[in-house]
Amino acid sequence: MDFDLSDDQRLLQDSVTRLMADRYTFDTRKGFLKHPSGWSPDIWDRYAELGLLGLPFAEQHGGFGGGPVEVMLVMQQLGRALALEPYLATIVLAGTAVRLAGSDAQQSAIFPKIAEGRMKLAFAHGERQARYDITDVLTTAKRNAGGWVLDGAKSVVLHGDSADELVISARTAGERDAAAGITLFLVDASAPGVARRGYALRDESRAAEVSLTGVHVPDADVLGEVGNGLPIIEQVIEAGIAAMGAEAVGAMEVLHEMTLDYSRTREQFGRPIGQNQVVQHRLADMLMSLEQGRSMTMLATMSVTEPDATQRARDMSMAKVGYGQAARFVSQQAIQLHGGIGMTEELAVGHYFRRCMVIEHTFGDTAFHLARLAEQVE
Amino acid sequence: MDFDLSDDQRLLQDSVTRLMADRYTFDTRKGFLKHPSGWSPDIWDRYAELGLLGLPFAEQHGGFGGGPVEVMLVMQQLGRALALEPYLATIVLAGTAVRLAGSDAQQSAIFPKIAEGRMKLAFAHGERQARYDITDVLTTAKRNAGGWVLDGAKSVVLHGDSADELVISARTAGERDAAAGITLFLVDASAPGVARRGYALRDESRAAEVSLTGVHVPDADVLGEVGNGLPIIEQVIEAGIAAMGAEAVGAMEVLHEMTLDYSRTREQFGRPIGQNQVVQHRLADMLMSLEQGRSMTMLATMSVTEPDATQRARDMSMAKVGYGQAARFVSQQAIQLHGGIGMTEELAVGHYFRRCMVIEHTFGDTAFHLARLAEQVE
Amino acid sequence: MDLRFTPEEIAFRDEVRAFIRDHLPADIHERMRLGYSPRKEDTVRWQRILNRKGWAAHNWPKEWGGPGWNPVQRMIFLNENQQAQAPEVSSFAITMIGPVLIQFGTDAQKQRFLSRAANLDDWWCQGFSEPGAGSDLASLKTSAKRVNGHYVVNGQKIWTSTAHHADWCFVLVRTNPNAAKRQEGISFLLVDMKTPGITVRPIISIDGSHHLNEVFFDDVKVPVEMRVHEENRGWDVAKYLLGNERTGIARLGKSQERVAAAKEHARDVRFNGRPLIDDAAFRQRVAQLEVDMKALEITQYRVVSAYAKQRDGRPDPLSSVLKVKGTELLQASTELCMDVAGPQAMPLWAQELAELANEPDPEAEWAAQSTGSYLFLRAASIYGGTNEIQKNILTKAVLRL
Amino acid sequence: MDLRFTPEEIAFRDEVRAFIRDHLPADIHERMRLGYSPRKEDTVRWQRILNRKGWAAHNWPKEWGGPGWNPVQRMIFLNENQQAQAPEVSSFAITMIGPVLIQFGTDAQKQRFLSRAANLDDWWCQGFSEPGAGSDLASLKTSAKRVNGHYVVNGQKIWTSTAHHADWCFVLVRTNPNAAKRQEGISFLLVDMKTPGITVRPIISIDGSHHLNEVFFDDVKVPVEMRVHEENRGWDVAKYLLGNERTGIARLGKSQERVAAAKEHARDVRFNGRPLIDDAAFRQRVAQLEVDMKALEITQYRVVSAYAKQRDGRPDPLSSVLKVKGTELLQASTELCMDVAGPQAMPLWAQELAELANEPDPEAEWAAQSTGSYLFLRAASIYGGTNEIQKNILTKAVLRL
Repeated sequence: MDFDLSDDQRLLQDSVTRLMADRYTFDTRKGFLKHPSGWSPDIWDRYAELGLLGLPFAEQHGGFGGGPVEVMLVMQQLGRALALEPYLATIVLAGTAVRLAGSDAQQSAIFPKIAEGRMKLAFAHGERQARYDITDVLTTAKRNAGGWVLDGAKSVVLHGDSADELVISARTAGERDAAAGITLFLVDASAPGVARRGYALRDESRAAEVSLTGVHVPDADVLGEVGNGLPIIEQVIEAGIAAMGAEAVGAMEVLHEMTLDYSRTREQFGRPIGQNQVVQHRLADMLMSLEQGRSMTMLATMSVTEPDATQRARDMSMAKVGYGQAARFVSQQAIQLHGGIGMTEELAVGHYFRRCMVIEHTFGDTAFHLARLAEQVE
Repeated sequence: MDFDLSDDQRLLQDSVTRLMADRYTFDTRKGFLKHPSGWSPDIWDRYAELGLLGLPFAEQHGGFGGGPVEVMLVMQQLGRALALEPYLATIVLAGTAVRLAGSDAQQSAIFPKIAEGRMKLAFAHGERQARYDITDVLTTAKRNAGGWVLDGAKSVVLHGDSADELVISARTAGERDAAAGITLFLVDASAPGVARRGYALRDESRAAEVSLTGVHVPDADVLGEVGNGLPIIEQVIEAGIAAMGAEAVGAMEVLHEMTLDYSRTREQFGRPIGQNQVVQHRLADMLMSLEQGRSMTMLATMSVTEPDATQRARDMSMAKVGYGQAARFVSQQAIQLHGGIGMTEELAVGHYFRRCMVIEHTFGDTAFHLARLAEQVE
Repeated sequence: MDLRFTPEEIAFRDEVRAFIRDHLPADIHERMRLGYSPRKEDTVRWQRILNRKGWAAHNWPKEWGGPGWNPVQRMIFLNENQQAQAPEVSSFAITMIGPVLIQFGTDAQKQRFLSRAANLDDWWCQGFSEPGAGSDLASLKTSAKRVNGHYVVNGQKIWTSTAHHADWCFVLVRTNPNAAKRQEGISFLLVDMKTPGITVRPIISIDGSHHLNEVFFDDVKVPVEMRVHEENRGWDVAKYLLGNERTGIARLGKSQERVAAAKEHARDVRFNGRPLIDDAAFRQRVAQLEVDMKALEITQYRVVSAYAKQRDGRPDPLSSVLKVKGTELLQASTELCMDVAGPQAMPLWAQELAELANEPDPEAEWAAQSTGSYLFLRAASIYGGTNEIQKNILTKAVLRL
Repeated sequence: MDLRFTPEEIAFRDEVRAFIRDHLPADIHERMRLGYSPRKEDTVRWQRILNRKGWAAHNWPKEWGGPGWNPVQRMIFLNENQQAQAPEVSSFAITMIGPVLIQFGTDAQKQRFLSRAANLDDWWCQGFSEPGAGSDLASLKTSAKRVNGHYVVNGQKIWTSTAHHADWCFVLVRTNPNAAKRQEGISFLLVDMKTPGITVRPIISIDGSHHLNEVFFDDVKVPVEMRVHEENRGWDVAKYLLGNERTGIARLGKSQERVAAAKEHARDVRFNGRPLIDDAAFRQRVAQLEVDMKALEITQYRVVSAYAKQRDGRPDPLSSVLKVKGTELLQASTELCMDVAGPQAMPLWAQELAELANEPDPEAEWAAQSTGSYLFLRAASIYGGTNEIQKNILTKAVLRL
């Protein structure tokens, strides 16, 4: 049991913190939103310079061999800044898929480009009818000469619009909901038959609907074992749950700080609203939720490398429920205590609120994960 | 839609209120507890004088033809006084069974005695293994010459120890949990083979374990139709749910009043604790719960006479959940705001707390009724 | 005492239900069904249909064009209208300025404004809150100096809902900055929004919608005849307006509509390989909401009937219970809809759809709008006196602490 | 950073677990398993077994007979002891007076009391609260006048847990009624409960148990050597005692034990014709509790490790989080047990059983005791500073409002 950061980790934390403090104020962020991509390519280059884009990848592939804790430290700072860049999509999600399932050739081909900021990926697994069911894959991959032909549609693909390559799950065998028969493919986003419809989510981050019509994928671009993609998909989602937890903690920290500051400065009935005991205790409740959520994010972070898949899934569900409920409470109370002004686009609080909301509804919401845990009660 | 009381109803309310105010303080109640029966035969006579003991029975049987609203008004005042007498057991529960299932001969034989305070009944249906499942009846009634022989055991029979006659449910046919095959019997509490073990519940009201060993019951004492007792049992329990709701409302009123008074008088840090906004809002929350619980008790009261059994069951479950949650919150917060002193036997608050607790765990707790409602969601 | 509707009340409810079913324009109903908040023209069209029937001014006396309903009938009407997914009548016109003019207005004001308000020939908005005066309304600073026949108004209002649609605005202004009590220097004015010197600046809400505005007054001339009630007695008017029968504040019908919609859509979405509607936890969550809505429904009728009896005009403090519990349910039920829609609720679809050249996608629109109403109604526990303020009111008025 | 136990920590946990399993007397374990709170003799017997092993004084330094554990080890020990359904060591002796004497006591006091406290040769109780001084402890009135070699103590203490068992009591008294600040006139005394003038009056709790007492002091003579720390500096001692590593306050192991017991018994009781354990809502409720317990477990280790680092002795304000969340879970988990037992939890069985000449009935005892601990632990959010006070502490110490 050890909660200390190594010197390298503290160094990493400081450099990211400094970058975001210098370059990622809420106002500069408004500028980034105006960029056609909906985020800042310039900042993306800064990430590359700091080595953030190669963080979790092996050194022989141009990475830095960082682990879940390093990713947590970065995501927490990105969460504090409401960063818009496709870090989760490229580095954490698709990156994990390639790292765990990719051949040495594939990793050598992809990771250096990512690390240098020259390539972005997206993880195209979820489908509209599936909601949170990860085995509900209707997209099909049919064998043909020297490869596969993909047909189907993927929904709410995070940063799918700016990805150069897509990690796509498709059925090479089995019925809907079958655990076996799902295969992962690496597909060039500009390949014939790939159509993308990009849009903003409620938190202004980008996503896309991806439709696949007779998309030909050569065998060389199969990612991992044919028909055995599910374990990889699960670990990708688990890495995402851990990383989003850190992002949520960063967001909750800022929500709590902003609300605390506001309660000191906003005056009603001749005194700061923070003089009201009810406001004070609400802020104390928010703090307690934040700390409980932080603990659960640590649990998820530590479990990313847990070898026992059942234990890992259980920890992840616990964490998602725990930090999800915390983020919902903290963000809702932040708006309540801000009053009318908290309901406006102008203020940052509503934007953090919506980031927490999107995180809770990504990769299984509270009800979904609580049900998974309830099934296992014995 | 009409929330007014008739003049007769207001008269009834006033007379009960006066009786309890004059004769049923928390201190006199301590005296009643010392009586071997655990309640006051003297007060029981007062109830008789006021006509409370014949309230819901037909006039030709010595009753006053009162309805659910009249019973609600009485139970609410008994709840305010934490009355210990077997009113619920005799008048509401067993009384309803006899009223709905009893032959004219049976009603003429029983109700006048009850109305005059010369007879007490108890409703012996629940069994230990059944928990809240009302069709889980293992007690058997086997046919024999001119009657039936009962064997089995009944658990937590409210005021079973002081009852003269027991209304007992037993299986004349069918397997455990079968809806059909349950029959009600009127059994003399002192009949051979009937053994009772009386004790106090956590709220100091009385109950008994009743064991039946070869108890002979003549055909004349069968209550209602052989094998078709369940609909009666359901209505008895529904009458109980409505009546206990009124009792809970009375208890919540007093809990809220006591806590409000205490918050005005108890000083800490140089001022009454009621000056703390957190205490004020807690008391406001208690008030809101009380009012919502009151509304749900009205729903139950009105539904007692609802002809549609499905609708009735649904309303009763809604009411039990609604006033049960309200009573739990109000009573828990009453203790919390009283602090240490609220945890002592000396203060009334802890006694009201435990009455609310026992009510919630009688005839199906919140989880039981919420599950019934959840099944019907469509 | 009887909780059941009387045969007359049932007949009334059925009449209302049938009228709405038969007369609500299909296109409006479809938009509402998908969860969009009504556009100005939707509200106007529907309210005029109701007004032709004599129902628009539901809480006005007959002599001024109201239907002369009792409070229970009004309650039934409002619930039916909400549950039928029809636009709600303009509260500014019907429950705010109408009763105010009937109570305090001059004959000229009544003649000029009432029937036009009932028919939404004039769209009204409310100029009360200011940047420094939210919960603490009496600290408002917008000034009105009397210059011969006019008041010259200067200052700023905020959270002015639909000001960008409005023809008229009723405004609280400070006419006597030196009054002993802050409440005593305030007057109540009717301001033509076309008057020179008025600037309306939009405020975009976190759901991306434009409902709210800032309104700036720069030497705006308001004729003295446009003052309601005596000078410096505007606080009485404001108190009457805010307290004036708060039948509607629980907006229970809206919560009921949201829960019904959630259940309907829960049949079509999946949860662990089955329809969500079959999930035990979802059913429990719905059952709990239905219990809470039932309790509020009865409490609401209790408050309304009590109000019908005590005619001293003062609002029942229990109406604070309606506000708190009602908004808790509004927020819980819209949250439920968003959770049902799940990942599909996260895209800014509704807006995107317009841009993207795709065939209409009602399910996606509903999912997106479920988040829209969830976000927009986070304000429900803030506007009209935050729920914290409501508990302060209960503390003073009922607990007397 | 690593949340997993190190191999050493795992080995330690296993050692503790094995020792408790092998040495906890069966009769004590059986009573605890049925939910009874330990009798004095149970606690004494078990603590002496632990003391022979050198574990009783778990948070004392080696030189005074402690095991010299680090905070994480202490945490592990306390959790294992609670989860094993063993009596907890006497907090008065081990976590209160022991550390106080080690920090502030004279050599004579250390020599005389420490080893006897570790072995419970002396049973200690705490004389802090007074009728007028609960949350507001500094307003205490019990006076101690110095008369040559003695203090003469007069006044009343309340909520004195186990005073009726106690050999000694540590008492806060007012030695200077004229001090500028109320906190500055208080001293900390060790009082022999056999001293003439002490009257102990039982307080029966709502679970029917006798844990608490009122203690009256009538001209009680206490030798000056029995004062700890300087005269009028007793508040420092009290603050140290109350703040002193609050590792245990969450009592998480107890909540974990309750939830495990609830699940075990839920297999044997029915719900709609099936075992309760199969009911989806029950499973959800348990799952939610397990999530909350996991979060608290990690937060607890974070606080404990932080405490292990910062050696300024001041308690981490986050320990207020442990108190609030820990007691919420204690109350939720005991409530769960009572709800599982259902109707069988309502009789006052345990007491009745003694009277009734029946064969023992363990299930009935468990059911009755589930209510006993539910009732008794309603006090968990009250004692040691109410949860409201904890939030005031967070407001001042962390939020700085």
